[in-house]
This record gives sequence, C-alpha cells and structure tokens, in this order.
Amino acid sequence: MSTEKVKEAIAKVLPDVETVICWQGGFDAIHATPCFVSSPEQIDKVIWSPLCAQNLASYLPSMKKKVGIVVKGCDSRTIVQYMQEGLIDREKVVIIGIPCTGVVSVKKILKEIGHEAVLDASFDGSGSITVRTPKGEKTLAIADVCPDKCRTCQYPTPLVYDHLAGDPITSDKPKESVYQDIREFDAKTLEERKAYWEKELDRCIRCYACRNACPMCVCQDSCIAETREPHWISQKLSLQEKFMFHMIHALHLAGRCVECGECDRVCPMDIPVSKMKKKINAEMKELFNYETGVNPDDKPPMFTFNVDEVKIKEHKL
Amino acid sequence: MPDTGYLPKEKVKDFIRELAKDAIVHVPCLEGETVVFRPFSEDRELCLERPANTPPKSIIYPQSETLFSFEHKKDPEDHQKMSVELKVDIDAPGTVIFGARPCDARGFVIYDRVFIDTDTPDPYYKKRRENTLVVTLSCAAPFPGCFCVGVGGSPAGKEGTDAMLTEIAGGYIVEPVTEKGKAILNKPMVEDGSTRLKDAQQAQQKAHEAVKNPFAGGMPNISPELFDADPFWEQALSKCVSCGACTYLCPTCYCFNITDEQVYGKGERIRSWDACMFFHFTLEASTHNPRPTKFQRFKNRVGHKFVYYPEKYEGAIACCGCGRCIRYCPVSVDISEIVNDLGGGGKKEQQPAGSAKND
Amino acid sequence: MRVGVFICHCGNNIAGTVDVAKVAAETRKLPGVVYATNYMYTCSEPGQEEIKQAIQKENLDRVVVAACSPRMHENTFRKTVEKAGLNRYFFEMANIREHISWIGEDKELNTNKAIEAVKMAVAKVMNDKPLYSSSFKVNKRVMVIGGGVAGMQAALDCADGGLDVVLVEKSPSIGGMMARLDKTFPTIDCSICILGPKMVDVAQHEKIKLYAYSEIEEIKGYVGNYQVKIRKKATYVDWTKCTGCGACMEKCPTRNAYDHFNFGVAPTRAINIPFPQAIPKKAKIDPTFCRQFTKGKCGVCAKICPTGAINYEMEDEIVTEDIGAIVVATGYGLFDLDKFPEYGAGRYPDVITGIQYERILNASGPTSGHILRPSDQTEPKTVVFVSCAGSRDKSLGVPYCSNFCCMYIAKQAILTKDHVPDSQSYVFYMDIRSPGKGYDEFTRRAQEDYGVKYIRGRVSRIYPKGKKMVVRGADTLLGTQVEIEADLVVLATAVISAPGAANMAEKLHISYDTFGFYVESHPKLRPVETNTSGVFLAGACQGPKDIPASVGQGSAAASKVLSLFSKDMLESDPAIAQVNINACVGCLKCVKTCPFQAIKEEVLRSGKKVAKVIETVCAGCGVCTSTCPCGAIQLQHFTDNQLLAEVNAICQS
Amino acid sequence: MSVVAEKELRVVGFLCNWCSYGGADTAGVARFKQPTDLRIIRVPCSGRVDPLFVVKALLTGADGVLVSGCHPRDCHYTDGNFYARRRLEMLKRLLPFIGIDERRFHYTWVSASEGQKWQQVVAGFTNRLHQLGPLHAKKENEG
Repeated sequence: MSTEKVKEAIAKVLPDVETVICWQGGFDAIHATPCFVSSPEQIDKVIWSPLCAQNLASYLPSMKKKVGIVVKGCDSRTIVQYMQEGLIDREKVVIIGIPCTGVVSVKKILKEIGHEAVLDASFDGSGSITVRTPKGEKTLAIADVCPDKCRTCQYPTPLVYDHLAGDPITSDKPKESVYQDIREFDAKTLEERKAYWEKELDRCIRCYACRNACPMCVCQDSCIAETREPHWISQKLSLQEKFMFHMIHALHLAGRCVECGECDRVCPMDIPVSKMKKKINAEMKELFNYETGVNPDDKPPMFTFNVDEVKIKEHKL
Repeated sequence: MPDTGYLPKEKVKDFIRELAKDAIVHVPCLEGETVVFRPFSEDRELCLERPANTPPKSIIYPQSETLFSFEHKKDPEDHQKMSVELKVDIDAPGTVIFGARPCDARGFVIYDRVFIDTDTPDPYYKKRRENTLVVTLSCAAPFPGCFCVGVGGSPAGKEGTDAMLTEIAGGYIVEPVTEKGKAILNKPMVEDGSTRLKDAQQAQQKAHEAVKNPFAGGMPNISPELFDADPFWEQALSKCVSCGACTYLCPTCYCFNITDEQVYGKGERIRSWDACMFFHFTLEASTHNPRPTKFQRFKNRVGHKFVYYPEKYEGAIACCGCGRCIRYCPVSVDISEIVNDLGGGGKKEQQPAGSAKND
Repeated sequence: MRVGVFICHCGNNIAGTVDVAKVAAETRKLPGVVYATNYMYTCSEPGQEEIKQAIQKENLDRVVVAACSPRMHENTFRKTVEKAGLNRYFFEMANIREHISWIGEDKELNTNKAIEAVKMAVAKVMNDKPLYSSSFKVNKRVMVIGGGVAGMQAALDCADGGLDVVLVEKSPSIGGMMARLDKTFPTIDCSICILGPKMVDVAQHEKIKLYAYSEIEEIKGYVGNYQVKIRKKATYVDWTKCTGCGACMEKCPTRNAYDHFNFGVAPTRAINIPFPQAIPKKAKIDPTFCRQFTKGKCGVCAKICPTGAINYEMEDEIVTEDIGAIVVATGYGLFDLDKFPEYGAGRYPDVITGIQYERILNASGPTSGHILRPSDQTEPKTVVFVSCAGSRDKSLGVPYCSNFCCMYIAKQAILTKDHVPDSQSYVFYMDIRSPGKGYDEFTRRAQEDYGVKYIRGRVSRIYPKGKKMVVRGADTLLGTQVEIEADLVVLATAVISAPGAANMAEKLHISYDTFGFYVESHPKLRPVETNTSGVFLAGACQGPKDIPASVGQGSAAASKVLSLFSKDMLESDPAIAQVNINACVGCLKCVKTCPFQAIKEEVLRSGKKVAKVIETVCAGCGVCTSTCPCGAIQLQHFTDNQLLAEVNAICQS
Repeated sequence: MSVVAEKELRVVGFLCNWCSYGGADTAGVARFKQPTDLRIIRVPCSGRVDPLFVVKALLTGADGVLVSGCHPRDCHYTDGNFYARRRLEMLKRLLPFIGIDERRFHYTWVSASEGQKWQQVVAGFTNRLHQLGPLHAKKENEG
C-alpha cells in the first residue's frame, strides 16, 4: 500500500480522462475526503491510507464523461453491480484498483480517544495508527478500529480494474464469517429483535445520509420517502414513519446491496442501517446462491426468476 | 443569595430529579455510541462528556410538529353538508434543557430573531421558548470540527442560555445568566460557588484558546463574484452527496416545509424541517426548480448563514460553529474552508456584529 | 368531490345477511359521499336508470356500486356511468355479495364488513383519475389451433364469414379424434363419411391456409395484433411434390413403426400416410423408425418416389403469421393404460382402450373392420367393457366424468353384436349417463335389442387365464362377486387434457384448471371466451365433450371472432402503465421485468434517459410499478396512491 | 368504525384479479362460509404487489396480510407471479428480522376454480392470526 503507486497510476490515467476520483486529506488528521483530480499539479494532494474509507464508486453513475477512479476491493463490488444493472458504461470508466488490507472507522477511533479533537495522526506501516489529542497520544491496532466489513472481507483485491496499484492479495477471512452477525441476530427472540429496531430506528432523523451515500440508491432526488406521488410516508416523525423509510431503503436494495457499509459509516446517529440489507443478502445467497457485485454477468435476483424455484417452498397454513 | 452556585458532581442526578418535579427535563443521554437529548428518566444513561450528536433544537423547534388537526364532519341532519373542524394546540409544558452546549444555546438566539422578534411571532415556537429553561454546560476542550470562536462564539458563551455550568474539580460552577436561570440557585443541591468562580473562569479561558479558529485573521469578506460563480461551487462541492445531515444537525438551520397529512377525511397540518440540500427544497409544483443542483443548493446554505441572514439581522451570522456539519458530513465537507475560500483572501475588519452587540 | 353510492340488495342475496339500509346510512356519514341509497336490483334496467338520474340530479362526479363481484358487473356499470356523462373510470365496485353476504353468517359482522368495503371503494374512487381509450387497427385474420371437428367447424364458419383463416394442426392430417371413430352415436352414422366432406371443404376453402404437422412456437402481441411463430416440423417429404400415391409406404422395408393414428393397434411403415381420407394426403417419414435415420442407409422411398419428393435433409421451418384472434381447439388426450396396475397396466394385449377398439371396428383400420383381438387375431365371442377407467376416480384417476364414454360403450357393444352375431357383451358401469337427445333410448336399445348385459359395479382385477382374460368385479345390484372370462376387454379410459395443454396455455396467456383444461371467462355466460381478449375456446380443450357440443362450440367461437372483427378499430384498455418522466431516473429496471417487452428506453431532448411504455403492447399487469423504486411508472387505475388509499382506509381509519 | 372489536382482527388481502379474486368469487358462489375479518384489495396481478404494501399495512394497523395470485405458470400475464414469488419470499424472510412474526404474512396461489381452497386459505390464515392475537396495541384516536 503506497500513496506513490496510486499517484503514479493516476498520472498514467489522467491524460485519458476528464477527472480521476480519489482521496485527499480531510479537515483533521483522521479524516480523508474525496477529491477530483483533473490536472497533473493536483496529483500531489492525493493520499492513500487506511483513512480512505469512502466508497468513491458512488459518484460514477452521475459522471457524464470518461473518468478514472481509485477503488478498494470492497468498492469494486459497486462497479460490478453497476455493470450488472447497466448503470454505468464500463468503457467510460478507467479503474485503478488498490489491494487493501483494511481501512479505519473514524467512529471507532473517536470512541477510543474519547471524542477529543485530533491534533495529529500517523500510520506506522505495520498495522497501527497513532493519534495525538490535547490529552496525549494513543496507538491503536487497525484491526481493532476497522469497520466491521473489513473483519470479514472476502475481496481485498478489486474484482475489476484496469490498473492495479500493488500486488494482488487474497482474503484470509473464512467465508462463513461474512454473515455470522446476521445469524447471531437471527438467534435472538422476536421480541428482542423488535425492541432492538424500535430503539435503533427511533434515533433516525431522516437526514437521508444513508440513502444519499448509498451507491445503489438510484432514485436519489426521486426517492419515494419524500414524494407525494406516490405518498408512501408522511412528514411526521413517528417511529412508524422512520420504520417505513428504512423498509423502503432495505427492500429497494434487496439483492442489490454491495455491503460497502457506507450507510453505517455516514449515519450521524450510529444506526446500523446496513443490517437489514445484509440480512436480505444472506437470504439471497441461500435462496438463489447469489452474491452481489461479484460477477458482472449475474442478474440481480429480484429482476429475474426461475420457473421452478428450487429453494422456495409453498408455505402451508 | 449568592450570584454563583456550585453543584457537586454526585448531586447532578438529584439536581435533575429536582428540576424534573415540575418540568420535562431533556438531558444528553448515551445510547450505544450516540449522545441524544431524551426526557430524563431514571433508566437513562446521562452523558456530559461530549456534545450530543443532535443539538437540542428539536425540543423548542420540533423536527415535525402538528400546527393543527382537522376533520371533515358531516351534518347529521343533511349529509350533503360537510364542515371542517379544526383543533389547535399550542400549549407547551414547562421544559428544561440540561447539558446543552453554549453553541447549541446560541442557536436559539438565531431562531428568536426569526420566530419571536418580528411583527408576526410564531406562536408555537414562542410558547415553547418561553416555557423552556436552558441550562448549558461549557466545553472544557474542543471536539473534532469545532470552530465556535471563529463565528463569535465561545466554548463558554452565554447567549441564549439561562444558566451555565462549568466543570471544575469535584463539580460544576453554576452561573445564572437570566432571571429564569437565577432560580435554579435556590435548589437544595446547589451550594455557594462564589469563591471558586475563578477556577471556572480559568477553565473557560483555557478552553477558548484551544478552539481552532479558521477565521483567525478576521471574518472573510465574501467575494460577490466568487459567490455567484458556478465553477466555484462545482469545484468545492463535487463530493457533496446532498444529504440532510448538515442541516438537520445544525443548531441554526430553520427552513421548514408545511404539508397536510390526511387519511380519509381527517388529518393534520404538519410543519417539518426542510433541508436546502434536498432536491425537493424549492421544487415548484410545475416541476420547475430554481435550485436544481446540489451546487446551487449548497450556495443557499452558505449564503443563508453568511450573507443573507447577516444582511437582514445587522451582521449576525447564522452559524454557531458547533462543527457538527463538518464532523458528521459523510464526505467531510468543511463549511469553514468554503467560507474562507469565498473570501478570496480578503478579511473583514471586525468580529461579527452578532456577538459584538451582546458583549 | 361528490361521490354517490348505490347499495344493491340483490333480492335477498345480499339483503338476507347484510343490513343494507344500515350500510347506506353509515355510508352517508363518509366525507365525500353526498348521496347513498339502497336498491333491490341495481343491475336491472330501473336500477341503472336510478344511477343515471342520481348522477344528473345530485351532480355526482364519482360512483360506487356495492353489489356483486366486479368480475360480474363492472363493465355493466361502467357503461351506465359513461352514459350519464362520467368517465368510466370514475367508478368502483364493492363486492359485498361473493365476498361478504354469501360467505359470512353473522349479520352484524357482515354489515360492518360491507360498510368497510364501501369505505375502501369510496377511498379508491376519490383517488381515481379519468382514463381515455385510444383505438387501434384490427388485423382481421384468425388463427385456429387444432384441426379436429371443433377447430374445423370454427375455421369453416370464420372463412364462410369472409375472414382469412390460418389453421394449425400438429399431426400430419386434420380430422382429430373424430376421424378415428368408426360410427357415431346415437345414429350409428359412419364417422368419416360425415367428417370427410368437411375435411375436404377445409382443404379446398380459398380463405383457409392449412399448416398440418405444425406446432405453435411462440405467440406475441395482443387482441387484433398477434404475431404467431409456427414450427413446420420436418416431414422429410416435399409436400409440394408428394401426390399421396402411397408407393413409398408400400415399399418401405420398416414395418414396425408405431402407428399414432391407430393408437398402436398395429404397426405401420416408417413412411406413411395416416389414413386413406387424410387431409392433406401426404406422406411423412418417422425418423425414429426409418432406417435411413437409424442406420444411415436405406433410401428405398427416395428411389421409388415417382416425383422425387423425398428429402432426408429436411429441417423444421419457422414461419410467422400476423393475426387478430385465436380459436383454441386443441382437443383432449386419454388416460394411459399404464396407470391401471389391477388391469394389467397395459401388459395384456387383449385389454385395450375404447379408441383402439374404434380402430379395430373401423373398415379402414388395421383389421379392415373385422373384429380380431390383438393377441391372436381371432374373433372374440365375449367382450367386456369397463366404464369409468380412471374417470370419477379420485385416487387413481381424475374426479370428473369423461362425458361421452357411456354412450360410446353402448355404441361399441351394439357394433360388436352387428359384427359378431354370436358374441355376448358385458358392461361394467357406475351409472349410465345419457342425457343427450336420443341418448337414453340408445343405451336402452343396446340392452334390450342387442342383449348387452349391464353390470352395475366396478372391476377389481383383470388377469389372464389360458387364452381368456378373467374380469373380476362386483355386481352391486345383486350384491355378489362376478367373474367373466372374456376374449377381449375394452376400457373406457378417462378423457384428460391434451398432451402439452399447460404449455400451450402459457403461450396463449390463458388459464387452465388443475387438470389442464382451459378455463372459460364465465362458466355460464361466457363459455367460449377466455380472460385473454382475442382468444376463444372450442371443443374438448375446455373439458370433455362429444361431437355435437364440440361443433356447437366451434361455431360459437367463430361467431365471437366474427363479431370482434365486425369493427375496423378496437378500443385499447387505458389501464396501462404510464411514466412520469420527471420522476423517472432511467435505471430501466422496469424494462428488465416487463413480461411483455412493453417498455423501452427513450432519450429526452435534455439528454435524460427515461423509460417509455409502448401503449399497445402493455397488458396492464403492473409488474413495472412494483419494480420501479421511485414510483415513476404507475399502472393506471391501480397506482400506488390508489392502492394506498385502500390500505389506509382499512388500517388507519 | 373499523373491524368489530374483540371479534375480528384487521386482515388485508391482495388478490390478483384473474385467479384469486375469481377464486374468492367462486367460493362465494358456492356459499363456502368464511371468517369475516379479511378485507380484499383487488390488483391485476400478484406481481403488482410491491412488498412495501405489506409492510405499510403491517406497520399501520393490520394484524395480518395475505397475498394470493395465480399458480406459478398460470399467470394471466405469464411471469407476474414469478416475480411476486421471489419478492414475497424475500419479505417473508425479512419480517422476523425486524421483529414482525412471519406468520402474520402469508402468500399463496389460488386459481379461479379453487373456491374450496380459497375457503381453506381464509379460514386457516384467520384462525392463525386469532391464535397470535392483535399485532398492535389498542389505538386511541389514531388518525
């Protein structure tokens, strides 16, 4: 993982494209922010480090001209899914892939440092980050502060790319671990699950950060959470309405969620937004042996069918 | 009676219980990793260590409120006749906001100008504001993204506050700001804090110095050319995902929408927060939208806070520098950076009038 | 909005278990409703008149009728409100009969449920939008699928009515089951003698284009404008050259080919003409038996054919026909002997089916009309007929009655006596069903004039004993066991749906019942229509029926086609999907799921990509609406908001 | 005004016009007695039933939701119920995850000729719901 390799790749790609979507440093030392490089002199500000958590692929469908993009393994699933759904023209995207061993979750770092303002932060290259605050320094293992998705990452190397900045790496995480959290939640009682969601979703402020940051939420400005034609939910702030919004979000992503975790990352209220979608993904895997964003030739399961569904049994009363 | 109180740490809960006797007391509570204001009850986990994720603005200015309810009524004698029955409830119970931060309280001052200090005050807001006691807690240190001092605030600012607590060793110094605030010194848990006021002032001073000031050289003089230049916004906002996190978490954003929500002949007229980041903001019935892109809409957000509001209210900036929009932005858009860039290097001479007036 | 609600008593059908006056009274309290009344028979002429008058007098702009099922009378009332000047889609029906008064016993609960049903309908009607049909041109060609007697009748009637007809038959000749029969009941008329001329008429009719030995590959389109792909199966004989002389058949060295026409009673040649009266009278090769295909060498027929018509390289050919309506007359199939283990499961050569016996009786059949039993070609003296072999048998066969077996058994028993005067026939039966004109007299004649012995009871077992077949059964009238040593046993096997009936229904988008018979639009009042407009039914594909019934349905279907085609233009159903181009984000998921390929991509002048519905192709299923995440494509008359209004009326008020 | 308290639960049924609505009619014509709780919404095809309708009903007051369409392969629109089957199965598996008993949602196939099956479906589902009891706490002035 080196910023230099990424910069080299960007320099190589830039003459061919309008802009290259990548990361730069953010407002403090533990934040990265997306940046759009369109001239060689801007390459200097580009960074690549475990801070680069954002899934930049989300910007692709709105791009009109040919662009370059830097993606991690997990982000590449978004591109594959876009290809499945015909949402991007692959010819107009130059992909710089980065083999990635894991990023950091700012929320988890902040928890570790007591939400203090950050003065400085550095990576030592051996899997830890040292953060300095007015109260002192703290060194954290990236493995301890990575987003949950990194813990079970199956695709550290992008599944689709034109240039690879680094050598491919393979996952050392067991495949069964991916839906372990879902199975654990399934094991709870119905009442526990109900109470869980009522508590979590009650915090929702309907800011739609989860929706807008979601690479697969294609509706964006036309989202039925805000329209009156059709009028699915009202502007009341009841739990019922919040629940309904999250169900809309989940059902519209059924068999489409690429598990990039952006919704969880961006939620200012720390709601586990991705959980319902992950549950559906687990079921899609079980029912149709379908995994999102892995094979560009797959068909999303909700937009196709088999005349004989082997796994769907008629329900008895 | 002393002018300054002292509240020992161990008595904080008792103090809140005392307040809760004749008011609903909203306190910052920890839920998982999130701090949110909740009406106090014994099972809540109080969190005074850091600002709440959401400011307490919704307690006085709810995210969604019923202006009135209506019901179509049939005349029992003549079913061809129908009338509409309206029910309005603007009553507000006695409320205390405990543990808000000075920036949060300062937000209310920005709203007061709009909703109360006008010829046509908003009865809903006014009633709630009047019936609410705001007890703030000054910040001992800045948090990621904070820049209150840049917009004329302070980690121990007292605007909009009725009484302010400052943490010192063993407890909190209680400084009343308004008459309403003075009353809490009478509560049995509050001791005389006069002698230790200076400890608090020292802490306040230290905190003030620790806060980053993005406008250290003075408030940028926003360039009208840059402000109206589309490429500027396109450059600055390409990464924005147009969600409403910044506006809904902002203690000073107050745009709203009014909708009728009805099912089968009865319903309510709802006033709910709008967000200029959303496409539906200013979307007209004809489907024309004067602000069709996120660039134009973000321009409105910056303009409202740093240009239009100051123009209307004697230079007062409609930003309290709480830093939430930076802290919680999915893509780390930094409004202070944008305002600085809009200045193009030019600085205003003085501090914002909003704060100067009250000093 | 001014909604009028009309609550029907339906005589006592509704008013018996629903307090209709209370429903009307409660309805008057609903916002939007300015008029509500109850009436004895709303669908009657005065009932409809009352609706029209109320629309005028009360200035109604929406109408709800609470009565029977909308599947029954929605169209009736739509026309009523239209005549009174309202858009026909400003009308809703609340089904308070089939779904309430007829199924609920508690009057209070029924009444409350009826009030709610009205409320839902009012909520829906207040969200309804006016819709307008557009008209489209009709292609006045009709396709008849199946060349049996029903299909032939339909084809001839349509052709005589001036329509161009495309007749598709899957076997090499038209004629169907009737062509295989020896005589017909109750007249003992020669079957082929009365059918043959009809077959010739079909062949010679200038308006009828016949595709024999062809099958339906694919059907696309909608009423008035279907495109049908037909697979012309390879016959390996160029029919433009074949004269039907039969020389090839005579010389063909393969003598063990399965004879489909004779139901395998005797073998045939690998190249054959199915029967002397075949239309078209052309030869075809069965490649599963032909040595040229199985062994790669022979070529006898090619050498012998005087016109050089043999072509071993022939392949299936697909042709497309554009047509406007379809008559389905695909006939029936027969229950398999293999399904009867207690009757030998098809292992005993002298246990045969009724249709096989027809061929044995037939003068042009394999025995030239001499009754010879299959095992040893001797004349049987004792013949046992077993009725209901599979019919009215829930455990082994089908629960329904096969309609015509009682009659043909009587006929075959009579013919047996005619052919072999010293023979004795026995019939095991459950009930004798002979309700047609002259039918009962016919079965009596069999018993009284021909000495056929009818034994009321079922056969439990058939087993061989020397050269005889022992038929063991019960005589329930005498209460005894019966054993008859027979020379030949004829089973009246159950009539089942034609092979591939379900598959054909799927191509046609019509419904079929549990047994594969096609479902008519209404069992009493729309017996030859289907729920797919432009598709009609004739003959036994709809259920077992005899020749006169099949012919009658063939004519009925033809008259439906003729009346459909009496107009040059048809009105489209406006309840189809519509795209709101402002909301559409161009993700085109609807294009992926539309079952009719009725949605395509369109690029607006602004460069924005959106979905566009091809109005004439859209069938109005609404799959697109539930696919569209942003609610931009809405099925008219069943929009999200309209359905939500109903959901909310139930759940939130 | 609503369902009759204590005696009925709120049950919403989405029936396709061609098969199940016809099946319910057939049951009616044959006078097959059924519990009165069910409120029927007619849709052209089970493929029209967005799973969100089911969720909306369950969240806003329904105690149970029933969706019934044509048997697979027998859809009037050829493929509509194939999509419905996938979507509704997905929903059925998601509901318990969010704390709603999946037994409160049933989807099935009833043809226009199956009046008896329709009776069994309505009776069976309604009985099941009565065993489960109401989903929502009694509402005061819900609007």
